Order: sequence, then C-alpha cells, then structure tokens
Amino acid sequence: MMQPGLYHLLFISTALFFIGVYGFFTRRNLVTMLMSVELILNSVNLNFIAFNKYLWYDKMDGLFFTIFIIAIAAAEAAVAIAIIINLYRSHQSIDVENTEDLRY
Amino acid sequence: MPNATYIALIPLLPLAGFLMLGIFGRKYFKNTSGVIGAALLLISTVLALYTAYGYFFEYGKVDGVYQKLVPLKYTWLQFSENVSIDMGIIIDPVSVMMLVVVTFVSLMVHIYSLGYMKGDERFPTYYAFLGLFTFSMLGLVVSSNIFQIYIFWELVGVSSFLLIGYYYDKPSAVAACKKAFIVTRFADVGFLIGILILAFHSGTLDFNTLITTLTSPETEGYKSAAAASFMGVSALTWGLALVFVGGAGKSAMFPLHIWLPDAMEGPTPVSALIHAATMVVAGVFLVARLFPVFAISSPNALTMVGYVGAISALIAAIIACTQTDIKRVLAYSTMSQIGYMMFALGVSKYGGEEGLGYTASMFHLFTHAMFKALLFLGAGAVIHYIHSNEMKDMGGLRKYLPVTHITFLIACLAIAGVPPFAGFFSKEEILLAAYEHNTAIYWIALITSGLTAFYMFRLYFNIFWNAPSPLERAGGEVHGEHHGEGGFVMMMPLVLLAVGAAGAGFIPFGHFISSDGKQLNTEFHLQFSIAPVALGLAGIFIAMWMYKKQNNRPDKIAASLSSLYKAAYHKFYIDEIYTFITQKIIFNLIGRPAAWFDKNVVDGMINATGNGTKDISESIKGLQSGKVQSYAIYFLAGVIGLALLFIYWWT
Amino acid sequence: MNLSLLILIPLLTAAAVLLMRNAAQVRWVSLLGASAQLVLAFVLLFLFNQQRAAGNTAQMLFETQYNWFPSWNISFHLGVDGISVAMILLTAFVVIAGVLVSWNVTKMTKEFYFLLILLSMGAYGFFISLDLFILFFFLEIAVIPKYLLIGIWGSGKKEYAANKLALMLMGGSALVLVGLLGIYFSGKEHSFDLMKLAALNIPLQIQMICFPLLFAGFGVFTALFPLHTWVPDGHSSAPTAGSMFLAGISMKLGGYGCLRVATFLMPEGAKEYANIIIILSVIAILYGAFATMMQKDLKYINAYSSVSHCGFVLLGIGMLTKTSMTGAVMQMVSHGLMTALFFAVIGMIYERTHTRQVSEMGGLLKRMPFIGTVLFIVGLCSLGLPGLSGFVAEMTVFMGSWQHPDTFRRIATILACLSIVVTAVYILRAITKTAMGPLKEGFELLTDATWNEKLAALILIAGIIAIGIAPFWLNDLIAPGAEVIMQKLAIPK
Amino acid sequence: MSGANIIFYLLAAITLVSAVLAVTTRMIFRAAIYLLFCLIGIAGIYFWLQYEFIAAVQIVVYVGGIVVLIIFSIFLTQQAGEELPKQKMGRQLFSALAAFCGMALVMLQLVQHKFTTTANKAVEPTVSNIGNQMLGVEEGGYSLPFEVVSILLLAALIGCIVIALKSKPEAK
Repeated sequence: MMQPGLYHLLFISTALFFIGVYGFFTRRNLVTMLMSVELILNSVNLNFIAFNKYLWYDKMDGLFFTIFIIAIAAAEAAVAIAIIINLYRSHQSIDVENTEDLRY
Repeated sequence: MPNATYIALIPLLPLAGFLMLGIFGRKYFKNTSGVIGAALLLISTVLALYTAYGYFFEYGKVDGVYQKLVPLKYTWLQFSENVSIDMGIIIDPVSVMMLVVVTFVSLMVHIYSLGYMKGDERFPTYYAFLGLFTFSMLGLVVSSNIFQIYIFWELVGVSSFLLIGYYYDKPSAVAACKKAFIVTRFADVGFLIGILILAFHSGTLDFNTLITTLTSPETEGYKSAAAASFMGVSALTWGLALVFVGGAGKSAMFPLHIWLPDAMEGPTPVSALIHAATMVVAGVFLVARLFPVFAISSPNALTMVGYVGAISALIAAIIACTQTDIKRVLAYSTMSQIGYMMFALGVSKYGGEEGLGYTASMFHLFTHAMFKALLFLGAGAVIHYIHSNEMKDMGGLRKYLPVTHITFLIACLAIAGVPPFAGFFSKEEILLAAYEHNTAIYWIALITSGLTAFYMFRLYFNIFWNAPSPLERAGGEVHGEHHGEGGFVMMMPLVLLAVGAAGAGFIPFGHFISSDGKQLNTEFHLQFSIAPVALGLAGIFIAMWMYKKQNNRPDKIAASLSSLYKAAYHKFYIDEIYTFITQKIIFNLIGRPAAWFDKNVVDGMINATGNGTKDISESIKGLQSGKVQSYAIYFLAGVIGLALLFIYWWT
Repeated sequence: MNLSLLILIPLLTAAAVLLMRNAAQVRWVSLLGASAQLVLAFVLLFLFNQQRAAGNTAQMLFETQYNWFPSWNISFHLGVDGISVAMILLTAFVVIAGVLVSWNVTKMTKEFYFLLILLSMGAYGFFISLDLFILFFFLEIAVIPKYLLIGIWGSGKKEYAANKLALMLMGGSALVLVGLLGIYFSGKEHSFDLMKLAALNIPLQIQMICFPLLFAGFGVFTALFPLHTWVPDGHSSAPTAGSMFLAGISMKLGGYGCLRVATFLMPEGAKEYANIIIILSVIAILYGAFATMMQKDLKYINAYSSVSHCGFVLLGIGMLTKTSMTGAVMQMVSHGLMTALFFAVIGMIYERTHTRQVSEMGGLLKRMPFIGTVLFIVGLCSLGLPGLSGFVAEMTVFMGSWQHPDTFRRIATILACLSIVVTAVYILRAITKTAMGPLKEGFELLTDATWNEKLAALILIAGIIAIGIAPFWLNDLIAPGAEVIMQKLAIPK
Repeated sequence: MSGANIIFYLLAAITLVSAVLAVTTRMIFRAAIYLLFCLIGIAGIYFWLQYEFIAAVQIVVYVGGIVVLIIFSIFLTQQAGEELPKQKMGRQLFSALAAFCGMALVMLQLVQHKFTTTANKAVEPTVSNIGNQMLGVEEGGYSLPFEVVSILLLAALIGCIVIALKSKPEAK
C-alpha cells in the first residue's frame, strides 16, 4: 500500500459521486433520493478539499467553497424536505413513480 | 386593290347577328330572329358576290395571273419580330370562291330554317349559332395567316359542336357533339404541331411569306426545313403531313371520319350547311391554301393526301350502300365526295396543265356544295314531313312532295355524274387528272363513282318510289299537322340550289381557279367520259332494279354478300375500334391509373410525410414522461456523451 | 401614383368591415372596397401605359422606397412592371367576383369578408414588392387567411384539407425563406432588394443551391408536380370564394415568384435546372389532365385541371424564351380568371342542386340558361377556344416553346400539345353531363342566377373575352417584362 | 505502512462501504444510518487532512442537522421498518452500468492528467485565518459571498415555511 495522496482522495470522491448517481437512479423513495444527492454533494466537497490540500495549499478558496456548499446543502435539504412533506400531503406517497404531474 | 372595309363586313355581319341574337335574342327577338339572321346574311351574300365579280373581272388579274391580295391586316398577337398572328383578309381565287359558296349556302340554310325550325323553343339561339358558324367559316376562308386559320378552324369546330348538340336534351345528340368535337380536336393537335414546325422553319406565320419561303430552295427556311429530319422524314414533310392530319380530321377523312355520321344528330339544315357544304371541306381548302408548298416542296406529303382521299372515298361509298338512315347515307356520301376532292389535290402538280387536279378539286368543291346542300335540304323536307330518318318509314313520297322530288332527283343525277349536271363536269376533270398521274387512284375513283350512283339512287328510289307511302299505312294520321312541303321558305332554297346543281358545271372553272393563278383551259374528252358515265348509269339502273318496286332482291344480294355487307353495315367496325382504344386503353390504362397514382402514391407520400412527423413527435413526446429519474438518466447520458465528444473527438 | 394605395385600400376596407354592425353593411362595404380596388387597378394600368408611351423605359415604374429595418437592409420597396400590372388586374377582377358570389354567406359574415379582403391585400403586396423580405411577408399574409377560410367555412373534409393546404404552403414558404436567406447572404453587402440583387449577379454556386429551393418553394403554390396534392383537397373543401381566391390568386403567387424571384435573379440556375422543370411541368400537364378525366366531383375536376393548366405556366418559365415566358404570365392571368369563374359557377350550381357529383346532374341548361351558358363559356375557355383567354395563353406558350430546336424540348412541347385533346375530353364530359341531356328529376324548380351572381360572372367573362379577342394589349404589357428577364438570361456566366 | 495510512484506508473504507449500503439497503431507516456513517467517515477524512474546522462543520451541519432532518422526514412520511419498493431490474442494471461507465471515464481522465502544484508557501487553515478571510473585504475576502449565502439561507427558511404550510381549505 502506498502513501495516500491526491489520487486516493479523488478516487474516493469519484466513487462517492457515482454511488450517489446510482442511488439517484435506482431509488424510488424521494427521501432516499435526497440522500443520494447528499452523497454527491459530499463527493464534491471532498474534491475541493483535496485540491486545496494538495495543489493550492497557499490558498483557502477550496475550503471556502466547501463551507458554502455545506451551507447551501443544508438549505437545499430543508427545502427538499418541505417539498417532500407537501407532496406527501397531496399524494399520500413520496414514491417518485407517482409524481408524474410534470408531463407533456 | 379593293376597299377592304366591305370585305371585312362579309364575316362581321353574321358575327353581329350572333352577338345580337345570342345576347338579346331570347328576350327581344323571339320570333323575328330568323328574319334578322337571314337579312344580315343576305347582305353578306350580296357583298360576297360583289367581291367575286370585282376580283374575277376587274382588279384581280394582273398580267394574266390572279394575284393574292391582302387588303387588310391587323397584328393581333406579336410573338417576336417576324412571327405574329395577324388578323387579315386574303383575297385570291380560292378564298373568293369559298366566300361565295359559304355565304350562298348559308343564306339558303338560313331561309330554309325559317320554315324548318319554325316554332322551336330556342329559335333565336339556333340563328345565333348559325351566325357564329357563318362568321367563323368566312373568317377561315379569308385568313391571311396560318394561325388565323387555326383560330377560325377551332371556332367552326365549336359552332359545329354547338349545333350538333342543339337538341341538347337528347342523349344521342349530346354524345355526337362531344364525339365530333373531340375527334376533330385530336386532329387539330396535328394541325397545331404542323403549324409550329412550318412557322419555325419559315420564320413567319403569314401565308404569303410562308409559301414563298418554303417553296424557294435558296431560302434559309427551306434549307433548314428540308435538312432537319425526324425518323428519316424531313421536317417539311412532317409539318405538311401534320397540317394535313388537321385537315383530315375536319374533312372526315379515313380514319378520322367517325364523327361525321353521328353529327347528323343536329338539325338537318345544319347538316346541310356544316357537314356537307362548308365546314367539312375546310380540310380540302387548307390543303389547297398550302398547295404550292405541298406540290413543290414535299411531293411525298401530297401523295399521302391522294391515297388518304382515295381510300376514304371508296370506304365511305361502300358503307353508304348499306346504311338505312337517310342522313347517314348522305353523310357517307359527303365523306366519299370529299375524298374525291382530296385525291384530286393529291394527284395534282403545281402550275400549268399539270395542275388540273387542283382546279378539278376546287370545281368539285363548288358543285358538291350545291348538290349536297340540296340533297340535305331535300332530305330535311322529307324528314320534316315524315318525322323519321329511317328509309323503312318512307316510300312513294313523290306524290306528296313534288318539288322536293324533282330537286332531289336533280341533285342525285348531279352527284352520280350524269351529264349535263354539275357533278359530271367536276368529276370528269378529277378522273382525268387521276388518270394522267396515278392509275391506282384512277381505278379506285372509277369504282367509287359507280358506287356513288348506286347508293344515291338507292336512296332516291327508297324515298320517293318503292313501297306505298307510310302515310297510307298510318291511316293518314299525320296529314292534319302538315301543310305539304313546308311552304315557300323551304322550297325556294331547294329550287335555287337545284338550279346551281344543274347549271354550275358550265362555269369555265379553269379560267378562274388554277394552281398558279394563270388561266387553265380544260378540254372535254368525250371518249374518256364514256367509262365513268356508263358506270354511273349502270349504278342507277341496278338501284332502280333493286329498289324501285318493293321486292326481295336487296335482301338476297345482302345475304349473298353477307360478311362484306355486315362489315359495311357496321361501318367496318371502326367505331368499335375507337371505343376500344378510348375506353379500354386511354380511360382504363392511363386515366384510371393516373388518378389512382395521384390519390395513393403522390398524395400518399405527402400524407406519409405528415403522419411520419406526427409519429415521430408522438414518440418524442414519450420522453417527456414526468419521471424525474428518467430525466436524470437522459441528463447523465447527455453529459457522458458530450464529455466523450469533447475529449476524444473535438480535440 | 403611389403604390401603397394598393395595400392601404384593402387594409382600410378590412378595418371598416370589422366596424360594421350587420351583414348587409359588411357586404356593401366589401363590395365598395373591391370596386375601389378594381378602379385602382385600371387607373394603374392606364397610368402605366401612359408612362410607357411617354418613353419611360425604366424596368420598374412608380417606385417608392421607405426604410423599414435599416440595420438588416430591409426597405419597404414597391414598384411595378407590366407583369405585376397584369397580375394586379387579375387580382382585382377575382376579388370583386369573389365578394359578389359570397353574398349569401350567413355564417360569421363579417369575419369571412375580413379574411377575403385581407387575402387580397397580401396578394397585392406580393405583386408590387421589390424587396424580397416584404415579398415574403405578403406571401405569408396571403396564406394564413386561407387556413381559416377553409377550416371554418369549408365543406367536406375541411379540417384535413385546411391542415394539408396550410402545411404544404407553409412548407413551400419555408423553402422560399431558406432560398431568400441564401441570396441575402450571398453578396458582400447583404441586401434583400430585388433590383440591387439583380444588378449584383449572384455567385454561381449560390444559384445552384438557391434556385431549386426557391423554385420548388414557389412551385408548391403553383402545383408543381409532385407537390400539387393540396390543390384538389384544398379547392374542393373551400367555400366558393375561397376556391376562387385560391386558384385565381394564390396559385399565381407561386408562378409570379418563380418568374420574378427565382428565374430573374438566378438565370444560371434556371438554365441548369430548365430540363427538370420542363419534365415536371409536362408530367403535371398530362398527368393532371388524365387524372381529371377520372374525377366525378365538379370541384375536383376543376382542381385537377388547374394542376394541368398551371403546368403550362411552369412549362413557359422552364422553356426560357421571351415568348414562352410571356405565355406563362398570360396563362396565369387567363387561368386565374377562368378558374375563378369555373369555381363561381360550380358554387352557383351547388347552391341550387346541393350536389357536385357530375353523375347526379343533367339538363341544367333548361332550368338555368344563364348559369348553363356561363358553364359552357368557361369550359370552352378551359379547353382553349379561340376568342377566349385560354387559347391565347396556351398558344403563346407553345410558340415560345417551339423556338428551341433541340429534340427534347420539341417532344415536351408535343406532349403538352396533346393535353389539349385530353382537356377537351374531360371538359366536354363534365359540361355535357351537367348542362345537357335530359333534366334530372328533382331539378324542375331550380332558379337561375341572381343579380350578384350574374354580375360576378359577367365581370370575369369580360376579362376572359377582353384577353381572348384582343390579346395584344396584354402581350404589350407583359412582353417588355419578359424581355428584361431574357436580357438577364443572355448575360454569359 | 504508517498508522496514518492505515487510518486513511480505514476511513475510506467506512465511507465507501456505508455509502454503497446507504443507496442499496431496502430499509429506509438503515439507509439513513448508513448515510450518517458515511458522512462521519468523510468528516474523518477531513480530520485526517488536518482541516479540523471543515470536519467540525461537516459533523455539525451534516450529521447533526441534515441527517436528523432526514430521519424526521422519514418518520413523518413513512412507517419505519417497512421495506422500500424494489426498482426494476433493468433500471438497476442500467444505472449501475451508467455509473460505472461514468466513473471509468472520469478515472481515466484523472489518471491521464498531470496535476501541477504550486511552489508557494502553505497557509495554515486555522480558524482565525478562515475567519479573517471569510469576513475580509480586501482582495480575496469572502464577505460578499458570505452575505449572499446568508440571504439564501433566509430565503430557504421562508421558502420552507411557505411550502410546508398547510394550505387553507378553499371553500369557506
């Protein structure tokens, strides 16, 4: 095993990202889909941090972006859950298959 | 040069009559329209005679040659610098002769119709149509431009159509008028293409220039026309042959004659005017008009004219022997006589003694107009009296219709070529011309002349002799309705025409009309006349033997010649062949598939385009399913696709 | 004379129609407007001839130009030559006749007349535009109202027909637009101005691409085979005046466009594609004629015969001689008048007998002498009787076509000539079956034409006869216009 | 192999395995818990990278906030213990394939790409440094984005309330 470095982190973030994507595609429950989105966001955060740490250690911009993303992710999660709950009220279900109102 | 104004009036007066009676006739001239028409035509006739007198005896001849004068010419439609359709009047021996014939016969018919058509519901319309026809025919004969002749050619066609279909609620009349129009129209296409060819090579549409150009070998036009060839025949011959096709259609030459017998559905005076004396000789007139070009530049085309004429003459004569409808007999007889005129032109040459056929043809045209109009008007009187066209309804009428009987007999003698009636002289000249130039045609003509005498007297005896009058058989039932022969207005034209038919032969025609305008002295060869006259007399006697008294000889002879008789009776099945071609081939094999193709293939393609678009959009619509995950998948696929594109292909 | 009047008068009439209270007012205002158009057209003819007689040899007369969209070099540029004047006259005749025969329209009268007048405005605008963008603009104005006219006032499969017609014509317009843009961007200085473009000589490879686009695009309007199938369906479903406008005016827009835009601007393209045009037009002529022979509905008969007759227009253009092009324009005018009259008569018959099937009619001449006579006149005009306009136009095309000595064009001309027989067959079949023969049962109480129908028919007949008897005035009007196009064709590459 | 390395690999394993389990388990509550572990693992990696502040924020906001929110929403919308409906097999396969392809593509690019690093002196990501730059108004200062994000959060707050408000019955 070798010394962990940039590539390792990038591998983790990419894997995380595509795991999130896989989840987004396969999950039918909106809450679990939201979880997948969180995974994707985290993979991005990890990317920022990794680049900041290994390539541009003289700056902290990656770090700030991560902070902002976390903030926005929190807001997004709140809004998403509000929507999900609202949807649950109107459809009695949060299955994505049942929410087809956005159709031709 | 004459003052043209009055010559222009000759055709224009009937036109005025047409417009006046056609537009206002029904309202204002219900009963007087006939008199108006006849009066206008009387003026025309007088003017025509005056013109003829002036032309032949005063100013027409310069240095012993009759000139072609063009006293009036007005550009109607300019195509290019030299090529234009002009409306003009040409005055030369043929056109002057035709002016006289047309106005005279037309006048006779106008007067005759006063009695014949009396009380008809559409009396003014009838006279309007007659006026239109007379105008067109007069316009045709004075045309100075080949396209002008085509214009009037079409106009006579349409007036013939209107007059044949005059009894428009009779289906047979409607079918006949349609047939006449379409058959002649078909021939006219040939004429039109012929005009295009001739006009292209000569670079003009004007008759005089065209003839001059195409008869002088040194001109460019002649050279190009003779050099250009299609299927081994020179353009000039093609052009002339196609023009002749037009003439053959109008003149009911074999095989375009099928419309003429059916055209007898029209009122009988109309048949006399249009389908016997004037319009049907337009083809002969046309060939005569272009005769120098035919004779000098394209003898092949002229030979074709000769053979077509001869064959038509023979076939028509044979068919005429078997028909029972008297008007149809006359129609076939007309066709046969026009065949005479045609082959007379066909055997003629240009200039001098060699041009005898030309003179003879014109002479026969003239005399034929007299006696054939007379025959038709006589037949009209009979039909008017009997109310039937069929021979079997007639017989022994000489007691009831004495004037008609005598005049009819004169006409029959004239057409049979018995001296000294008109037909004898013209026919002798034609036979002589044929004898000198083409033996085959001469023999055909000789046989035909015998047949002519036979069928004419078959007709004559069947009407006026033979079985007792049907009036007696019918118990005199129709007596009350009729006052003899229709009175003065119907008898006067008969008598006048009879005078013409008897005496026209003594006119020294060669003095006036010849192929090159110079005087042609025709000699009378007694020994030559023996054969045709003998044949004619034989024909008459056979007819007398068979038909004078009622007997069973005709049936016996018909039975012994059964197949020939049957074929002739059915007009050699030519009608059936045409029906087959039009119905089976043109309608079923071209028209129907074309309509089907349009509806299913062409329109199907268009509809398929429309439906295809709809289907595609329908399937695209499915993509917009409202399912978030599907959208995400498309999105990812798009991203991956774009990434691949940008990474591996774009760089 | 200010040519904008030709656009303004229909526009004002249309506006006035919308303000009217009842149907009678609408009719009279429309008639007034249409008469004003007719008068204006005659004034234009008179002034035009006066100018020409005075020696004004400019190609376009009465030019006016306003800047419309300067940044794209679009200007409101109007002007007329003889060809346009002829087309304007035709439009004025058809419009007034169309207004007159629609007298009995009861359904949404106001809107009906509004659309009719609007359509006429589009046609006038199209014929007088010298700027291709304006020309296209008016072309579209002349298309849209037809969709509504057929869709609302039509009969039979009207929705289908309206859709088909609108879509096919729009497709044609799209091709035209692409072609126009191609021309627009061809030169260094981007311009839509017809006169400037004509002086500019469009590059050869642009011509090779844009000519077929423009010709096919305009060809859709003129029933270019095989893009003609909107003609039968559209005409037969349209209301009477709609059919008259469609066949009398709209189909002529295409012919005019083919000549004025495609051939005039791109002579090399025209020469290159002439053979294809000739083949297609001969197919249209013969095939249209044969297809007509099998039709049973009077409107279909006239619609298919329009395909055949418009083939002569395209043939005349494709032959590329001065005479043939003059003939093509004459044929447009002649066919416009004739076919409008034909549809008017069919409408009159249909209003009375409630059928258009030839087999269900007979002996109409007995009960309706006027309508029957008009039917005869129009039929005879259609089959090319001398003295009526059809003959003059067809013969001019034939004469022009024959000027080429090569065999291919000769054969094409001969085939086209043959169509006059077929035309005679179907026309006679139609008119003898309807007007002649014994009177059919149930037709005993039919009435003859009313005053407005008579007036409409007489106006159109006057036009037909004026051309038929004295074609020289029309020839003198059109030939110089064709001459200009010929000069452009004669310039070597 | 040093202890630090072992810790890194351990953290990475925790993160990825719990992420996979989070998206594959059929029990929704367990999914939430796996997500929790995954987020903690990421926080661990931040610690490992010596970005303590970020790690703290990660734990506070994600683990303490978002995951709790998710669990609440699960309680609100779902009976706990109920199995999630199964996705279609084709969809699963296709998604796996797509994810794998995407990953392969990205990894290929990553491996091929040569990253260049800066030679400048490193900046310590201490809380004071972060705070200074976050609220700084000089060049490189993040005060404006900071304000914007605050407003965004406020807007999200209000938005959540509006969306989640029970709509009043219309007919009254």
